[in-house]
Amino acid sequence: MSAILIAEQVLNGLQSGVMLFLMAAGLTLIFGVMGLINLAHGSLYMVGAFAAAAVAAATGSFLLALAAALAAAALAGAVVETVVIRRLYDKDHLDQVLATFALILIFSEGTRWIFGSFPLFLDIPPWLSGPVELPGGILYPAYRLALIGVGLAVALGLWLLISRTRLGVRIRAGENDREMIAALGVDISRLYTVVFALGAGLAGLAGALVGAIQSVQVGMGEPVLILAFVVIVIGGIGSIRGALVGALLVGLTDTLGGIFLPELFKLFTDPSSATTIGAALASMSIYVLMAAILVWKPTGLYGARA
Amino acid sequence: MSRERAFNLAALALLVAVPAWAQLTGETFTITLATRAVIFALAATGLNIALGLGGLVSLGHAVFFGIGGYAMGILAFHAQSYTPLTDWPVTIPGTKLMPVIWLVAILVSALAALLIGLLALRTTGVYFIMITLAFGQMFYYFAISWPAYGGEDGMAIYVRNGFPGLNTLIPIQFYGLCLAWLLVVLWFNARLARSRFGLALNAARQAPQRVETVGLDPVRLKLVALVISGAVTGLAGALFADLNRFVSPTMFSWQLSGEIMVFVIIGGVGRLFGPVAGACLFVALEHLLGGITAYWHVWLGVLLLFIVLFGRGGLVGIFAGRGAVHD
Amino acid sequence: MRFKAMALATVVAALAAPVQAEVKVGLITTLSGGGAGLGIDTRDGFMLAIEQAGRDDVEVIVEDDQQKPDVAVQIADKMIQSDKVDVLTGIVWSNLAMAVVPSAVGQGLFYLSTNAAPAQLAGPGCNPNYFSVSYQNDNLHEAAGAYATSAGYKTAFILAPNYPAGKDSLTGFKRFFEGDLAGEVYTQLGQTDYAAEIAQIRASGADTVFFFLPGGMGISFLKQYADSGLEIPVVGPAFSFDQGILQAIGAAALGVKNTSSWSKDIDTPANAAFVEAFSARYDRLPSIYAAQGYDTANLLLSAIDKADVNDDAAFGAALMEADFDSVRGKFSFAPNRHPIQDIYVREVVQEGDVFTNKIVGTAMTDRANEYVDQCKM
Amino acid sequence: MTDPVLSVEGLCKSFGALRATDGVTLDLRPGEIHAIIGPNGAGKSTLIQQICGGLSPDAGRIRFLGADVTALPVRARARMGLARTFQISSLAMEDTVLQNALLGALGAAGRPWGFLRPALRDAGPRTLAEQALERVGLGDVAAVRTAELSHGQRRQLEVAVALTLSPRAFVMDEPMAGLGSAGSQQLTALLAELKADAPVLLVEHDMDAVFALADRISVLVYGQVVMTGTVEEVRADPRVREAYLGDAP
Repeated sequence: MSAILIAEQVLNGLQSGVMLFLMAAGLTLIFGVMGLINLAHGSLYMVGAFAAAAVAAATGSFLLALAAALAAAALAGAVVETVVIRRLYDKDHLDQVLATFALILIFSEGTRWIFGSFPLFLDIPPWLSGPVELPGGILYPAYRLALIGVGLAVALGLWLLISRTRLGVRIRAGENDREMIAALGVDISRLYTVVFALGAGLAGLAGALVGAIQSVQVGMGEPVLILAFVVIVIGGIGSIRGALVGALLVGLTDTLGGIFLPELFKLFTDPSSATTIGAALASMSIYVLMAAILVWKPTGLYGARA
Repeated sequence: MSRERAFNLAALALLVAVPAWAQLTGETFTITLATRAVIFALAATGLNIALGLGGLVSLGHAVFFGIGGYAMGILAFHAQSYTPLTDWPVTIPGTKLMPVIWLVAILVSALAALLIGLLALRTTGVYFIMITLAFGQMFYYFAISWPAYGGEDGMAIYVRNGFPGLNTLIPIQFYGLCLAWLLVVLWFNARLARSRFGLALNAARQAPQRVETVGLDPVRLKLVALVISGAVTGLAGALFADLNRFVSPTMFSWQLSGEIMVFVIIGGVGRLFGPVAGACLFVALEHLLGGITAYWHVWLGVLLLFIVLFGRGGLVGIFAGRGAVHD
Repeated sequence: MRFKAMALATVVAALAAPVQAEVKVGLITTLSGGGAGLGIDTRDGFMLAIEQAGRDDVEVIVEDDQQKPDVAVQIADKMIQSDKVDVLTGIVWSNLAMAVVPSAVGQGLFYLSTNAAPAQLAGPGCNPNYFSVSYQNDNLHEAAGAYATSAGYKTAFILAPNYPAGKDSLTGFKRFFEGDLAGEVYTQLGQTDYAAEIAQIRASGADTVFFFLPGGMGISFLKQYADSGLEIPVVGPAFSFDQGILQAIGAAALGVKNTSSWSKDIDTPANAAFVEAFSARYDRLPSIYAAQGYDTANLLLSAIDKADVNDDAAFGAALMEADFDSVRGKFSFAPNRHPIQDIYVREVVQEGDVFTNKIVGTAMTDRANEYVDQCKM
Repeated sequence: MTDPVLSVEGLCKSFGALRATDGVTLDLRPGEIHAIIGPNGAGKSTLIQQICGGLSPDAGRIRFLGADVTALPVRARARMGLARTFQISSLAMEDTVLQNALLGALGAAGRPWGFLRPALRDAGPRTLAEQALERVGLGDVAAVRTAELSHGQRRQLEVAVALTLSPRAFVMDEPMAGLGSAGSQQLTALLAELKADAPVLLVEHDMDAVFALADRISVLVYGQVVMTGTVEEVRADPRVREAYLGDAP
């Protein structure tokens, strides 16, 4: 196995990691500030992808499509927060799980009702299509490089937002002490709506960005949602830094496990069963990673509280 | 609480009367539906032990359901193909006998619950929810990609397994078996809730600190609850596989975990007959709404939202009022 | 949901059918969830044929299996026990078929497959009451292997999801591919990102790439493959180039070769009439699932005209005659009740705004299947 | 002098830069009520947590009944007879008063692993629970749901649960908190009787109660014990007046 191939696979792991981060950041933020577990986060990812596909089909502009994805998901998030989610803050996790599970049902079948059962078309823009040559002779798709860039930029932006802005101060206050921010005279319910919409917007953006190289279809959000859960469990719930580290760990494990485990088994057995066994174990590798980290640190890498 | 008792008796009467009526009028399919409802009720009753008594929000109970299903599938597969499970160190043949299958399903799912519990119970709250969900996915992907027992395709068992003295192929007789199991487990559950263990577990859910300061280990209590809970749900999985004469990895899917939880919540958490009411309502809705619109999940979602937001206590709560869970 | 073929019973039908028992057909297919597009096409193709026949002695009951095996089993139970259907049909997915078919034919019903045709049901598990009107699952993959050989490719990189149908597909390809393998990879079922596999393909030095990734997986793979800058030609079975999903792949699929037992440009009057009628009735182009549904309904109607559905032997024999005008042109049954037919090579082209397929050759002629000898009826 | 039941030597615990417990040494002797007082933030709760096993100290040792229990978990110390009551009532609110008391009795008996026999039919633990309830004056409300009890009654129930453990020492975290004057007088009387059962380590804000009950008092300020002495000594000590009563001239 050549060094170029390994380098390329590391880039792939990085790329899938930063996209996972966009999902996980919203989830972990919403949990950190409002104490809410949101299963419907994957639905917002789907909303973003569908909005992007619809706008791209109508206007032909990828940037407009991204903006639409962000806006539609954030709007959907704000509406859902106002109508349903805010009634759940006082309830226990069980009710939150059930209500957001109900939201998945409504979002999924509702989307199918509106857009039909066939996957939609969403393509990468011409100015980002095709591969570019990196130092060392690696040919790598420009769009995936752009995804890595966008993901890291969002991570940086989130860090700045939380550490440098007034909204960030309120978010941090909300994570630490809810009564305190009420005492500071912050309109809590508005803060919550804003945070939820922010998380939703990030999910929608991820949906649109990833949708351009994948299939835009109903149910696309749930597999990502579960991966994002694994990410924030690994990183520590409520920690943005944990989400970033966890996302990169999961992205790299998933990608590299799928490549190297079959190769590893080829040392012991014939190629055909090696690929089968390797692939079977690779599909479980991130869960094994999660279990291992939890044995070591039950509240995740950067988690402060359960 | 007499109103809850009246509700329970009414539910019991329906569980007996509806299939009896269906048998008399030749509506065989209604019996099949009722069997499905009873099996789901059994699975949800299992979850209710962990959830209602122990406060363990497990979003991975399909693991046990699936393990129970595969216990049946694997044993029956070896029996119908006349191949042993293993030749070493001793030859273990497959079987088509329900009592043996049940025992294996119960033991294996209990063991899985023990292992999952040892890891997952290191955490609490929202971590626990997500970890159980992730374990579910792990089993799901394993079942799909492990080639020995059908992978994604699952396994068809051509003839339903047997029970001495009964013809399980006749729907009403199989229904009787499932109902008997449900009643046994409900009885056990009722006793459990009042037993020393039930008392301690209940306290461990409400005030874990307190349990510890009287010298008990809340984690160990919850672990035992999870094992019992997993065993019951595993038994339900074996029955479900026999109902369909088929097992597949969808029995491990996280949507199924969600649905099992939905049964408990629609019916009423911690209520003895909550899971029964919830499972029956779900199966009825699936049958009736599914016949009207292909988008019935939307309406199921809306109903679920209403119950969570406005109807604390589920169906049992609506009919019987709030009131003490234990009396 | 119930459709009753309305229109008048035609004089021809009345004359041709001495025994006029009403036939009840249960159509179980996927109408909700991610795979709904395939089931909807199956249903629409099937119902189009029933409507065109315009007979009132056939009642079709349609139910949604949600792509869940246990739901499919439950619906089958209902149709058998409660609706008392004579014939079942419509299942798209092999795993659902394996859950329903053995038990249904075991109870004496007829099952006509509009799509799924797993090896188990073609070999030792074959049954006189089970007919596959579509193909045997291996066929299109075998054709891809045969095509790759005839096109002169020496080394192939092959990939499929890690589940039984995926393994069957690679086995089918290898059965007719005479070159060497540059790589063989099983991906995760439902995988959406193929960057890692594409990197392996790039490093493998293969002449051609064969892939079997149905549904959304194929869309993702093709889009990412096109963007990777790789120029190695790709071939696959028709499932990833179906009318329903080609629009979602877009230009990324242009020029890709795929193997299919049907194409909308098969030049027969029956096919032209079908494509026109389907487009007019549903306002979209038919897919292979629609074509197979349509053929299945016509086969069923032809047999109803000849024999009583309650007489298993006679009805089975009537089906075996395959006395209907297939949209695929030549069509007959092998002894194990799977089709003997030509498998075509198609290329993805653009016609105006619409992406579709054009036949560019025939990969296999009069292909039956590998399991005929294993079937002992 | 007899050996102390419970002793703490050089206990330290820091949270980041904050030294919540800074070299605390004190002991609890048979038959006494030893009160710990100190201003808010003096580290009383942190100290109690370490004594009972909820927090592990950075340095120092805790001995109970002659054994080093520093590394033992909460439940092991509880089984040895270290009975704790909480500042904020920690009871199973949905359960009845009797069930709560019974929980303590089950814990004391060691084995909660009965799955079929109703817990209320276990004569031994039940008698123990009922006696404890009688003793704190809750015999009449045994069948009432705990959530329906008054604040003062919940305090009494906390004590009853502690009693079922056949304690060798009580550790009480502000039992008077939130009680009216009638309530505190009643509880004060109860605590005065308790020291006949086992010595009491009492953290309390209510000075009337402390001065009425305590045999010795330790004053905790900024994680350190400023002084330990009798009620009179503490009342008279200027350092205490300065540190604790603050504004005194």
